[in-house]
Order: sequence, then structure tokens, then C-alpha cells
Amino acid sequence: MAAISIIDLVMQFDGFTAVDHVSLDVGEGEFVTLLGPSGCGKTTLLNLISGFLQPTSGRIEIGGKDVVGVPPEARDTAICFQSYALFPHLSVQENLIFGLRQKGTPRTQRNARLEEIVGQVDLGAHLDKLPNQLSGGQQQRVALGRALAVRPFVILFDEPLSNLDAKLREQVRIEIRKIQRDFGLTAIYVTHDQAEALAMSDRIFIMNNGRLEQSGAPEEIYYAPRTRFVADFVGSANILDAEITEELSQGRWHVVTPIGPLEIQSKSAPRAKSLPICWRPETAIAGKEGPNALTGTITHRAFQGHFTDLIVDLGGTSQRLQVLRNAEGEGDKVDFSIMPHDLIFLEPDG
Amino acid sequence: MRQPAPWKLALLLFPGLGLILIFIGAVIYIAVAQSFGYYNLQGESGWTLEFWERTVGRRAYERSVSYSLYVGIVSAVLSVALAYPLALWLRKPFKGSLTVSAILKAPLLIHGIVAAFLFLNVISYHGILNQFLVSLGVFDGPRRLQNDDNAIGLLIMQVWKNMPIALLLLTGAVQAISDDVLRAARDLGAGVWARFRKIIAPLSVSAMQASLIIIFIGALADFTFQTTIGPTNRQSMAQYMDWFKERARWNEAAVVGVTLMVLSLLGSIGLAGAAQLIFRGRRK
Amino acid sequence: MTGDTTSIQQRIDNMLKKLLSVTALVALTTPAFASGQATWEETMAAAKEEGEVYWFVWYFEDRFRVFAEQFTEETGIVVNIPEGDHIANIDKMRAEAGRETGDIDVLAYGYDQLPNINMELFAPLTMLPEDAGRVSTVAGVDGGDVAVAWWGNQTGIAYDPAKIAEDDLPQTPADFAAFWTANPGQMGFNYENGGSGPSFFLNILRNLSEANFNDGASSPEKLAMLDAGITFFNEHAENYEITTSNSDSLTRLSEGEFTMVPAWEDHMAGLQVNGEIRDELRFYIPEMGMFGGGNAVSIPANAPNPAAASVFIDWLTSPEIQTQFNSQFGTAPMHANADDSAALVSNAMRDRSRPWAAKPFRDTVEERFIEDVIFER
Amino acid sequence: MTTTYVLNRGLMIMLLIICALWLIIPFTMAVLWSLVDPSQPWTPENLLPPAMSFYRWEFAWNNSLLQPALLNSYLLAPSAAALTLLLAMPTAFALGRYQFTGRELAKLLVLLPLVVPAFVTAIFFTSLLYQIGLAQYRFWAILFAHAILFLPFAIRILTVSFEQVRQDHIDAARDMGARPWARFRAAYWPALKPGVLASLLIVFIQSIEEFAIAYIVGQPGFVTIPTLLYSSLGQDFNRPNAAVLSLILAVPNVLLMLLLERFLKSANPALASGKG
Repeated sequence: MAAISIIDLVMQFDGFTAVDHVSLDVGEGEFVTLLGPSGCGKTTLLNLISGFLQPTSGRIEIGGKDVVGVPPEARDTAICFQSYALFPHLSVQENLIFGLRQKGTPRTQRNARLEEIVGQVDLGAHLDKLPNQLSGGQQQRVALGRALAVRPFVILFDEPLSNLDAKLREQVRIEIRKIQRDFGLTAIYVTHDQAEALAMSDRIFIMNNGRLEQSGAPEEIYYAPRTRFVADFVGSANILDAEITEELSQGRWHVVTPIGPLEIQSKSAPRAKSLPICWRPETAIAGKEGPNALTGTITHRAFQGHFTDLIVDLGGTSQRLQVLRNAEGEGDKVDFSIMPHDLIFLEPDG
Repeated sequence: MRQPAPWKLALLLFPGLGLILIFIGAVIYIAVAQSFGYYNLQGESGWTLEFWERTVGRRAYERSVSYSLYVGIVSAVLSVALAYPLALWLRKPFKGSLTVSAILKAPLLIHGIVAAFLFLNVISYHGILNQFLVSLGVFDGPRRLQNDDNAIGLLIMQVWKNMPIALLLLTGAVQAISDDVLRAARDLGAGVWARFRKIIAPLSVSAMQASLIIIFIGALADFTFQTTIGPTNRQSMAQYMDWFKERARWNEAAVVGVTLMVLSLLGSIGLAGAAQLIFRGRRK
Repeated sequence: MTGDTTSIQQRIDNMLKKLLSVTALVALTTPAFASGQATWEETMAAAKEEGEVYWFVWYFEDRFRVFAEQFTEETGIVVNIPEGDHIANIDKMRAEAGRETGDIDVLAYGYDQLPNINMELFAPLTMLPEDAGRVSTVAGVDGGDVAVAWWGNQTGIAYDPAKIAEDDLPQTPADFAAFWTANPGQMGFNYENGGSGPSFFLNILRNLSEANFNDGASSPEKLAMLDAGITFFNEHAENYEITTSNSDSLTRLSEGEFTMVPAWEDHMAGLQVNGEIRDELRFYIPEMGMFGGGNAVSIPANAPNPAAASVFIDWLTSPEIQTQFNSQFGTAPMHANADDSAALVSNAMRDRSRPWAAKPFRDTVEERFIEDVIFER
Repeated sequence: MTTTYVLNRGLMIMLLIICALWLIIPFTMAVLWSLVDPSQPWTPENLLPPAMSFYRWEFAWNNSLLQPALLNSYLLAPSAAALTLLLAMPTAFALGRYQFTGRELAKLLVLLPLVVPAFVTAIFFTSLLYQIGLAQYRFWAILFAHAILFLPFAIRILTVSFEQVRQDHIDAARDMGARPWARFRAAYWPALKPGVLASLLIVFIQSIEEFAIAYIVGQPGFVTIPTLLYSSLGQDFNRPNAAVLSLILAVPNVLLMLLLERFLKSANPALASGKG
């Protein structure tokens, strides 16, 4: 049984549709991410799950029970806020046990839980401090600990790491994932940071304009984007408009693109005669190999350490390549190849 | 924050705090001195406890003290209790919220005495309220509603006049509480009352205290409402003081005046302390 | 005071100009009046020179402003009437006594207040033309040569003839008790903010005790003599109402809430003339007696316009003006030659008038009444 | 979303009905009372006054001290508000921006004028004025007394405002070479503005309403709206004349209210400082 089921959910504000017929399931103990640009409806969806908003239509089930109409305080969810939303007048300890107090948990059990949480989030030295006496990272941990303390059935993260610096963020990502696994929590994580989503999630749901564009494991999303939007939003991609000229054999097609004719190997058949295709910059191979050997002019070169970024002008388009080593400079010609199985059919536009 | 040079501090404090101390200090000094027999307008001046002994022993004095305290405390608590839900309702602007807040603040700009007059007009023996209730059959005949013995009319007017002050102060305070904090509390299982009790009240406790004190002191020393719509079998302290003043008994008036000052101070401390204790509670 | 405020405060402006520029003149002329050397013609001339007079009176200010216009027409002297309160006006004069020039030209006050006022604060009225018809002693209080009566007033009971016949009107404490018992809630009286109610309860107390109300001395023994009266009020507490003021009593009588209320004759007549209460309401003085008295005017010794003040007082106390007061305001005329045919009560009934209870005894009785009757309700 | 919308609508309609009951009925009755002609009084048997005229309106406008009272009050109140603000600023600055021993005590002492009953203050202030020989400068005396009496409000409000001025904003302004005035505009004013407007507003209202000082210091002749109201509406009122006065004085108040609502909108602390 799914921990959370969302069935044909619609949310409208004054004629504007923020969530547009979304259906999804989250399994128990699963860590899923709602990924999308700002305004895509992911935060609205989070608020619908937590109960701060009531849907226009559709159903939300948590643990098999329909929760539409149940107020947030009665739902077994806990949110980790982007702003942390710590209670400024309460000490760290009071913040941590706030939810337990509301539930009327007996004192002994509360203390045991507090000890456990304090150990998890490493706040032992700060229990009597007020939130404004803590650093950003510590405040973040209080927010996490506060949400964990109530042992929610589902924990909801609303971009919890966006106020941390990059180093700390990576460290906390690992911590969150570890705690989630240790507690066996079902977690829904909202973010616009695709790297975060790829690194943390069991499954990613990509949202755009209120609709669910694609869902799947991070690798699946990355290597098999279904739409132009997903391909572009997750990782970087070179997207080309293609015209299918002929099916060469089982699973092999010949297409015409602005950078020239290409051969594609795909498990799924194209959905139309003309449609966008894409390829990932790091799949480019230096030199001329295979059917799709190309030559372009380097217009921009950026050394990134473990690889080098090249922007190449090819048939009037700019293609991005990531290569391990290259000796050419800007203005030089470069030869590269794309393997047919690295080219992906996307869904036709519109 | 820094520690400034003493001369600079003195210079800064003089026009505000300095003038207050000089002005009020002189007034308090003369009032206290008069209650002990000095500064007599007629007759001899000199130290005596006579006026205190004579006044404090009176039942009228005890009655006026307890009655004024009752009016002061009930007005303050009721006004604040009524202002809180309104302030929370108006926390987020919505269509028509400005109109609502303007209407709610209207009493600030209607003179208390005009309001009392209009109120009296409505509740009088043949006033519209009586006629309405009689025609509905709720009352058998007109009833005397004005100057009721339980001071209900007076308290209604006190709250009507003072609630906007509390609303003004509390609106600012509750608007400063971030949405996320309230949502976090809700999300962690806090219902309406728990959110108010644990989050909203503690975070707006200074505004609450300020409202309580301002309203308490005003209602404690009320004269105009009491003499127009208050109960006729009670006297407020201001009324009692005025009664002495009317009879040129300045020393006894000063005794009541000094009592009023002391009670204002103690009552304010009491109310503020109670608010702090109840809503701030165990603070570690 | 500087320009921006004076420009909008015409009255204050006038007065201050006087203060600043005419002080010398006043200083020169005052001794002449004080020693009674100036002739009435010289006083008239000086009064016109001064051109205005400040009259401090604590009631009917609006109507007196209109009423005094005929004085201005006759003499060219402008009468300024500030808003004021009875005791506050007297306190003000006391407070200003130390100043060379005060703000008050003519101070009006109740005769019952005169014993509390240091008469040396007033200038003698000896410069007024000789007139034997003027009244200086009212209700047993002698105004000497500094106070003259200009307003006579009487307390009594106002009643609604539609609800009670003249023959049934209560006349004695026992009658009132019977009326209260038969008609609960049909009578109300005030114990503060005006003297009509106090006149009523003081006279009941007076009738039910042996204490001498004309002697101002008070003692616990004397107050104890009032026990019977206090019990009388407490026994009937359920059957009468307490109002907030003279006006409150009359307004509620007029609106039909009460059958009878204590009132001032002049106050009631004034309200009737102005259509504020019903014309049908009647007034009587019960046989047990109720207090009557009057109001005096005096000129403070440091009046800014002493000559104009004298001329104004002469006019105010003239038979013609006293007759007008009687017809327009319902006062008891305070001049022997005035016509009092328009009064609410007959001359025969005026015999029931009693002088006000003497202070400080009166204060202690009122204090006891408040504590033992009002607070027991 | 929709439920809160419905709730708001419902509450608003309820509130408007209550306000209508509270404002429209009394004022309608006041209008009727004010039209009672002196020839015939209005008694409960009649639904409407038997004879109606504007006599009382003309009389009140021409013969009472209404006109000077309006002028005095509406000159006094803004002056008091401005003076109070001026006097409060330095103290509020010290209390809000500096840490010094006795700061808490100073904050408490500032409240002193609030615990002394106005009548007591008025009487002894008058006596003081006479002793130093300044009693004839009534306008200035009342202005001064009002300014001091209402200082606690201004100082406490502005102290909070000064506390909210952020040091990093000041430093940033200095860093960018702002002169004192520019620094004030950039760093102080945004945080102070709601407090300044709120204290102006509160002192204005308090001054317009203040009775004891205006009454006792102001005599003779210096009449303000409350003193006029007390002498005609207080204990010795008669309904028709009191009704006229109430209505005439309601007009400037309604205008003022509209004006202040605009003020308040810009003084709204949450709108001015952003959330939290």
C-alpha cells in the first residue's frame, strides 16, 4: 500500500490552475522529490498534502485514509521549512518538544524522544539557547529535529537547504538521507535544485505549469527525459529539432537535424515524424567514430577541473560538449562523435 | 549597542525623560504634600496624617477603590480579549479589510462623551432599544437600562472606546509574526487555542501588556463615563476626588488622588506581570 | 502669545490686548472706585472706555450670550461669557487673587458658596447707584456690600399632571413613602450634579429629625440624630430611583418614565420655554418645605474692567431685567419692584421655601447619605 | 481558500450590521432630536418630532463657542503631536540605540505621566503656572502640558522603532559615503516611519480628546472641543441641543478618519518592514 496517494488533484486560485490533475503515489519509507522551477505548483502540492490548502477537486490519501478536509494540525505530517520557522521565544529544547507537547505525550516518553533527537541532530550543547543565538546550520538542524521529534508518518521538506552555503548543504543532504533511512520515514522533498534532487531521491517527480511532466528514478530522469522541458531542466542537454527520414532497422532511425543527418538507436519508437531529440554534453566522444561524426568550431572554452566545457558552433547552432581533455582553443576546429544510443527521442511539442 | 558618553546621554534624555521628571515630579510632590496637610489653600499648613486616617477609614473610600479597580481591570481585559481575534482576522489584508479596520477604529475619533450621549439616547426608558424589545415581546414593558447597577452599560462604553487602542497595538504585533512560524505550530499539531496560547500571545506579549496598561489606567481614573452612564450607587475614584474638590476639601481630594496614582502603578505592574507569567511562562 | 494663535482667537486676543495695554489705565482708575470717589457718570464713561466685560457664569452660557445683547445695544459694552463650571470658576478667582489683574470681571456664584469665599477678594459695590430694591441677603446669607443677588431660585417637585392629581401630591415624608409604595419606580432624584435631589432628601431628613439644619456645626451626635431618616430611605430603597443630575431627572420625567422628580423652578421653566421638556409639567413645593436660594454676582478686586463690571451689575439687577428673567427663565425675581406673575409657583407656596442647610453640616449629611443610603442600594 | 473567503464575507457582513446598528440608529435619532423645534417638545407618543426646524442648528452655530472650540482644538492637536515628536526623538534614540546602566529604569520612568490622574496634573500644573507667572499664555501652557503628558506614548513607540533600525543598514549607508542626512533617509527613516506616524496619530487623538488640562488651564475663554462638550453634553445636557453639537462635531471627525486611514495604511508596520 502506498504511504501517500494523490488522485487527480486540482487546485485553482481565482481561475489560475496551480495544480492541474496530478496523480502520484509515494511508497512507505520512500524519499521522493518534487522538482520544478518556481511557480510550477510544487509548493502548492506540498501545502495540499500538509493541509494548509484545500483542493478544488481530487483526493489525497495518507496511510490509506482520505485526508481532504482534515486540518493540518490533525494530519500526521511534519514540515521542515525553508525559513526554519523556529519559535523565536522558545529555547531549542522547547522548540524540539513543541509537537510532542501538543500531542500530550507523557513527560518520560518526551524526554526519551528528546534525548534521541538531540543525539541525531547533534544539538546537545545548545538546548537552552534561543534560536537567534544559533548559526544557520544549527537552526536548520533544530528545524529538522523538531519535525522528526513527532515521528510523523510523512516528513515534508520545503527547500530546507536553500539558506545554507554550498559546502554545508552537501553535508546536510547526506545527514537528512541518513536520518530518513534510519527512521524509515516517508519523505517528500520540494526543491528547484536538480542536483539536490538527483543526489538525494529514490524517485523524482518533475512538475511544470501545475502538471506532472515525468516521474522516475534519478538515472531514468537523467538518461531518458521524456520532454523537452525535462531534458532541459535536469542536467544540461543539447536539444535539436529532428525530421525522421527512415527507419533503418529494428530500433534504428535516420533523422535530419540542423547539425546534419544523424543515426539514432532507441528502445522506444518516435511518436511523430518531426520531433525534438536530445543528447547529453558528456556523451560526446573526441574524434571521428561511428555513424555520427561531426566537426564544429569552438566558440567558447571553460576548464572545469575534471572536465572541460566547450561551446561549439555547428550548422548555425550552438552545441555544448563536455570532454575530459582537449588541446584546442577558441576558434579552432574540433572533431567529435555521438553514439546513436546516446541520442534520445523526446515527445513532440504542443 | 554601545555605551555613550555620560554628557551625551544626559543631553539626549533631557528633552524627553528630563522634562517628564521635572513636570510630573512637581505635580506628584504637591499632591503627596497636600495629602499630608501641606499647601493648604485655606487654613494652616503642616505635617499631619489626619486626612489619610480620616479618608482611608471610610466605607466610601473602600467602595470607590474596589469599584474603580473592577472597572479598570474588566475594561482592560475585555478590550484586549476582543481586540485579539479582530487583530488576527485583519492580520492578512483581504478585500474590504481596510473598510473593516476603519470602522473598527472609528471610536478613536468619536468623543467618549458624545458616544455616551448617543448610547444613553438609545437605551433610555422610551429609547429605541426598549421600544424594539417591547414590540418584539421580549420585554413586557419598558425597562430602566440606563445607569444599571452592574455597570454593564459603562463597561460596554469603556470597551467600545478602548478596544481600538488595543487593536491598533496588537495588529502591529501579530502582523510581525511570520506566517511560517504559525504554520509550523499548526503543522506540529497545535490547534487554534494552542497556537494562540503558545505562539501568538507570547510573541505579542509586549503589545498586550501595553494595551492592558493604557486601558487600565484610563478606565481606573474614569470620570466622564461614570458620571453620565455609570451606576448611581457607586462612585469611581475620580468622581470621589471630584466630590471632595467640589467641597474645597483639597487635602482629602489629594488623598484620593495619591491613592489613584499608587493604584495605577501597582495595577499596571500587576496586569503586565500576570500577562508575562501566563503567556510567557516557563522561559529557560 | 504670538500672532498665529491670536489671529484665530478673537476673544483671547481682545482680552490680552487689554491686559497688555490697558493695565496702566486700570491701575489708575481702580483706587477711585474702591474709595467710592468716582461719580456714576464717570463710571459710565470709564466703562465705555473699557468696552467689554467678562462675566463668569456656570450655566445657560449660550442663552445668556443672547440675553446680554440688549446690554451691548444700550451701552456699547460687549459681554463675554466663557464656558465654565461653578466651583472651577470660584477656584479660578482664588488662584488668580495674587495677580495684579485677573481674568474675571463679574463672578456669578450660588449664595451657599459665599461662606466659603474670602470676601476680601471682592471689590465693594458701593459705587452702584443707590437702589433700595436690590437684594443682598438671600436664604440667610448676607452678601454685605460685595455681593448682590441677581437670580432667585427654588427647589421643589416637578410632576406630570397626567399621572397624578394636584390633590394627591405628597406633602410630607409619610406622603412620599405612601406614594413610593403605591407607585414603585415612579419617582427619581439625584444625589450629585445639581442641588434639586439633595434638597429633597435633606428636607426629608430634616423633617424626620430634631437636628438644627441652619447651624453649620457638625458632630457625630448630631449626625446620629438622622438615623430615622436614613432608615426611612433604606426601607423604601426598592421603590424610588436615583438619577444622575437635575437635567436627567427632568428629561426622564418629560419622557414619561417618572411621575415626579425634584427640580429647580428656574431650570424647569427655562427648559419648558425652550421646548426641551413638555409644557404640561407642573411644579410645587411640598408642605414639608424645600430649599430656595439665589445666586450672587461680585466683582473681583483685580477685575480687568471694573467700571464696565459695575455698569453690568447695575443693569443685571434692575427691575426690568429681573422681570425679564422671571418670564424667560422662571427665576424668582431679585428686585423688590420686579413683576413675578409668570412664576411656576404661587406666592403663597413660597412660604414653604427654606434656607439651604448650613455648611459644613450639610456636607457631612450628604456624605452620610451617600455612604448609608446610596452605597447600600 | 474559499472557506476563509466565505468566512471573511460572513464576518464582514455581521460586523457591518453591528456597526450600522451602532452608528446609523444613534445618529438618526440624533438628527431627529436636533430638529426638534422649541415650540413643541418631542415626547415618546410621537414617532417623529411634532414640529421640526433648523432653529437649534442656527442657534448653536451663532451663539455657542463652537467655532473657536473647533479652531482651538484642531490647532492644538497637530501642534502637540509635532512638539511631542520633537521632544521624544532624542530620548527614544538614546533608549533604542544605546546600552547604558539604568536604561530599563529610564524606560519605566518615561511612563510616569500615565500614572498621574489628569485632574491632579491639571490642578497642580495650573498652580505652578500662576507661581511662575505664565498663566496667561494659555495656548502655550496647554500645548506644553499636552506634549509632556503624551510623551510616554511617543517615546515608547519610537524606542521600538529605533531598536528596529538595523546597524548593517547604517554601516552600509556609511560605507557608500552617505552623509548624515542621506544616512538617515536610507537607514533610519524606513524603520522609523511607522513609529513616527503612529506616535503623531496617537498624540493627535489624545490631545483632541484631552479634557482636564484644557478645562482647568484653559479658562477663561480658551475653549476646546472636550470642554465645550462637557459643559453642554455632560451631566446637564438637554437632548436637542446636545444632538446638534454631537452632529456638528462628528463631521470633522469623519473627515479626519478618512485622512488618518490613508496615513495608517502607510504606517502599517508589517507592510513597511516586510514580513517578520
